[in-house]
Amino acid sequence: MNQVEETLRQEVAKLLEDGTIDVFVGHEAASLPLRTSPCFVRSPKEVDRLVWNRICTSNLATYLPQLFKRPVGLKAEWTPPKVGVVAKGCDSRSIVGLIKEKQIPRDRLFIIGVGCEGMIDRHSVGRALGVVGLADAKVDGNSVQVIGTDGEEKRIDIADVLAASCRECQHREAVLSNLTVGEAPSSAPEVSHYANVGEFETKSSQERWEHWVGELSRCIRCYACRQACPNCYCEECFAEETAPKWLGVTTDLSDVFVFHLGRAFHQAGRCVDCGACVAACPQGIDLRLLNQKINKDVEELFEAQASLSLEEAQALSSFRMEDDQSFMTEP
Amino acid sequence: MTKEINEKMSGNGWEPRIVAFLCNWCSYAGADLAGVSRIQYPPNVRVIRVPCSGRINPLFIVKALQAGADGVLVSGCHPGDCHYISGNLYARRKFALLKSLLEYVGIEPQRVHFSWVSAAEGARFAEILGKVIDSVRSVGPANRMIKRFKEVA
Amino acid sequence: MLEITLDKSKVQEFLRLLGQSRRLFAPVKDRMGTKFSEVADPSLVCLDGLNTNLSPKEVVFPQWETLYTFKEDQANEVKLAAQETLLFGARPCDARALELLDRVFTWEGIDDPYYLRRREKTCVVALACNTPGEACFCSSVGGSPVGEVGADALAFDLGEQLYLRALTERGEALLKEASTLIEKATEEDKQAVQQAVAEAEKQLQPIPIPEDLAALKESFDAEIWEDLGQKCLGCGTCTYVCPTCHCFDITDETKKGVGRRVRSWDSCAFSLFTLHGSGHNPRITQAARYRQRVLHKFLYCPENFGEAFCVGCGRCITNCPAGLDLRAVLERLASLAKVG
Amino acid sequence: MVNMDQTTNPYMPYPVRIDQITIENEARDLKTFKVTFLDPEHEKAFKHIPGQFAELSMFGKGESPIGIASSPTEEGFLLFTVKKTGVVTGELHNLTEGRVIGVRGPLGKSYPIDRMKGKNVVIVGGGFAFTTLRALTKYMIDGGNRDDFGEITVIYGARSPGELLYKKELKEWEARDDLKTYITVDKGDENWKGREGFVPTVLEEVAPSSKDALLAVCGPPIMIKFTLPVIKKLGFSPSDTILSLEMRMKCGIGKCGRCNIGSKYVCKDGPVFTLEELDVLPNEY
Repeated sequence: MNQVEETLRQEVAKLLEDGTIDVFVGHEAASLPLRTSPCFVRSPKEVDRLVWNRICTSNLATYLPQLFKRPVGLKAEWTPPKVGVVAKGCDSRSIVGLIKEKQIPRDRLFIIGVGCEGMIDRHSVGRALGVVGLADAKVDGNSVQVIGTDGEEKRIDIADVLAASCRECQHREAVLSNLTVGEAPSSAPEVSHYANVGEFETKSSQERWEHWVGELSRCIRCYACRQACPNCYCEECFAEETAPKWLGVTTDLSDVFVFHLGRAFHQAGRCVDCGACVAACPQGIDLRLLNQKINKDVEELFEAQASLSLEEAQALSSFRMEDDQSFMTEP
Repeated sequence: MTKEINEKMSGNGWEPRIVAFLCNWCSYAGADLAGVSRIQYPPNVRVIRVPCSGRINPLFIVKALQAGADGVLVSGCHPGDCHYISGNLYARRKFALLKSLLEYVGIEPQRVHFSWVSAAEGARFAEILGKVIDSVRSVGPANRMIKRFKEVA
Repeated sequence: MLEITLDKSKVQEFLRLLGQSRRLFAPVKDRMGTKFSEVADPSLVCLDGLNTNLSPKEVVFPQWETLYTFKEDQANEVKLAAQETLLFGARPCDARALELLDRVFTWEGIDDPYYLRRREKTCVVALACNTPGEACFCSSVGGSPVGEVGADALAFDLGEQLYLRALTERGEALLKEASTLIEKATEEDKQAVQQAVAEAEKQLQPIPIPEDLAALKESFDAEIWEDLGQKCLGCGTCTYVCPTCHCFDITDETKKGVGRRVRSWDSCAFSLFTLHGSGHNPRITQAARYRQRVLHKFLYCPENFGEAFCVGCGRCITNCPAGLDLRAVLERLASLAKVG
Repeated sequence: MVNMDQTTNPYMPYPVRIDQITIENEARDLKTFKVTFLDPEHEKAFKHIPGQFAELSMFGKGESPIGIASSPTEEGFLLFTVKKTGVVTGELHNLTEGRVIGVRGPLGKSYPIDRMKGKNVVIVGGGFAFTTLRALTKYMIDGGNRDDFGEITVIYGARSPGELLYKKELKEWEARDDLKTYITVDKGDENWKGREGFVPTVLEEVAPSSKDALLAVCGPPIMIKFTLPVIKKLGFSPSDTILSLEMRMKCGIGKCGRCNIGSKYVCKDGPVFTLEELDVLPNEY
């Protein structure tokens, strides 16, 4: 057990014991190698379920709004619970966004910030090592050791299998927390921001279209990207609305485009590039290339990044008189 | 339908179809003024009146393209003139991002246009519309993202 | 029935030959491992992946299809024809899943013409598994890595060659079509297969399955569902990658008075799946929806069809974005049953 | 290829023409559609029994499962009473007489008519859930059928006089002496001279005997909740208490997996269930 994990468990046990929180949302080991699962701890006795490692990929903010919803059909008086959560930089930004959008109450939330050096993308591990199925995997220090279902053992540097979002992450510490655990992370690497978007923008219109045709024809409309996203908390998504009906329930390319354009655009000025949608996609679609385009534009045009503080309004909830309008058509 | 598409594809007799979302207070009145003033503007446009450019859900534009519009024009009040004070300024941010995003996924930028037209600017409306139509014409009939029913003759 | 061998170097030729008069679906390489695809070029076929990331159910039950078209008030039936199809290299779990789907789409004498038109024209050549995948548990749910159910022929990878055994008339006819490429299996081949069977079956560790339906019924109000429901994200991944999940939606699409009625996959995990027009929703919590998926497979289907609708392919496990593991759920349910 | 034959394709609707539209209530969100088949062959093929439903089809909008309100004894047409709730029913409400829609059915299980024969029958309905109960009542009193059944008691209530369905018909029923009809409203208005009170209360007052009797009840969930204890008190056994359920449906033929309650599918095992059958199903409806 690492130091952070140990401290985290102790702190959570304390918080549950003294009644500061009723439930703690963290990560626990999952049955498959290189996987974790969200974990809801309600008693100090259960804190040993909590883990902290390089595969705590889920953005736990996604799980928070449901905890503050009044149980359906409950007649009795109900007080929302006091909820603790462990937050990487990205989780914390999503939490900030949810607080600003009034989906979760700040005063009933206890955030334990943990510095993050980046999470492993399990698909990258398989791909990099050419392993079809993982029988076992172990993370030690800066490398991952895996055993394939064929019994072969291989090792790779974590740096080579980090999730794409993590490679470019500039906010490795929680931007909002009640407590931080562990040491401050090493400073963010000097990487060119939005390199993927910049490169993609240089392609011709035809090439870009063809790329998205290829990418989006993989989509099976399972909505894993949406469900894993902390920003997608709508009771009824535009994709499923029937009046008006925005798009058909098919994998006809046109419908898939409308869905993904709509989904990405609803994240405009709100996306924190946590990578949850990419990690969730069972078809390995590079949705980040879409999301990051908007993030790049938001940063360049409006000098804004989503959810860095509780005070600043999100980019599309604000404006400046002198905002760029060079894109507009003049006679 | 197929015939129509074929005609469009071959470019013979093809005329761009433009959907224009115009705000009630300025641009719609501007378009109206153009008509009343007998300023000639091309008949390729289907106007949808909306209360404010801020009302325009980006999905309207995406949906118009899916439904087969060759081009889309969105027009509202000039900055500072919004009937609802700042609807157009919020809208401007949305449109800046949407235009860029559509271009990014391979929708020709010549198809999607935003403009400011006041109630007094009938001539400006006609000019902008002419420009939009020229721009759409330059890239030909829309082909990408249109929903087609193959099995429906 | 016919037993033959096919030299591995001739597999491409074999598939090219058979593919001349039919659509060929086979696994090809994909960024997520392998996937079933309609293959024009047999050199792309990849038989050494384990389970494909998505199941081959879409060959007979596509993600969406047009039921019929209409013009204003007039419906026009679409021609229900389907091409001869060869599904090659489906693992025994997936082949068995087709047999389960057959039961739904012919249930109580009501035939689903859209499903059956494809199913009846689909010849399934299954490929037995030598090694199990990371989440495989077919042998615990009544299947086998070398199972024959649902397949017209079963292939074994013997290293240098494929051994193929016809299981149905259709399978036999198919193999005979390639008579110039195949050889009659020798006693040695058959022994090698027997050894492979023994090896394969040995490798899978059995997991506890809740088979006592009465006890499973009792689990309806158990706490386990709350626990699982809070983790479940409510996406449709597990249902869409599942080879036996078959729930669908019917929606209309229209443009200027013409349109089509479409059926498309749907998922019991979606919150709107059971929402009534009145606003009432019988499965309002994710816990209830997660329970529906598990109990539908392991309680309701056994009651209705005599068998659980799970073939142990493990796709819902490897693909779950929340890391939920059906095997662990089954284990908990089985232990609940014991305690209860 | 134009082939509207439902016998080979259970997803194909029969075309029917709307011949008459009756607005049933003041809020105008309840309308009864009288439809006739365009093709007499279809009419022959469509053999329904009270309690069954059909999928009404609005091309371009979708389908909606609606109970059949007419009795098979009423030949030449079908009746559907539809509340305007969603996209399909909303569009249906916009239609005028003469328009063609689709009907797919009959679907589901009916009321147990055979079991009811020779017995007393109690009908308890509330609000606009009275539709298939109308079909049942009509069936029992029509033509030569009346003698097949014992005493028939109909208790029907709605929120207000304006919300009562089939007002004209109810008057006729009240006038008959081979039918005990009790109409009630939660709250009357200045013109209302009838009974006031909730359905369960009226049922308790009327207190029909449960001896040799079956009872069919349909209504909003809240009414069912308060009526079931009364039914029990009157001595109706769960196997003699019959309910009709509502559930979101799509295919209507037990394929699409949407309407199950436990292992039962409301579309094909229901919508009519006995209380005994429901008691063993999970409480998920």
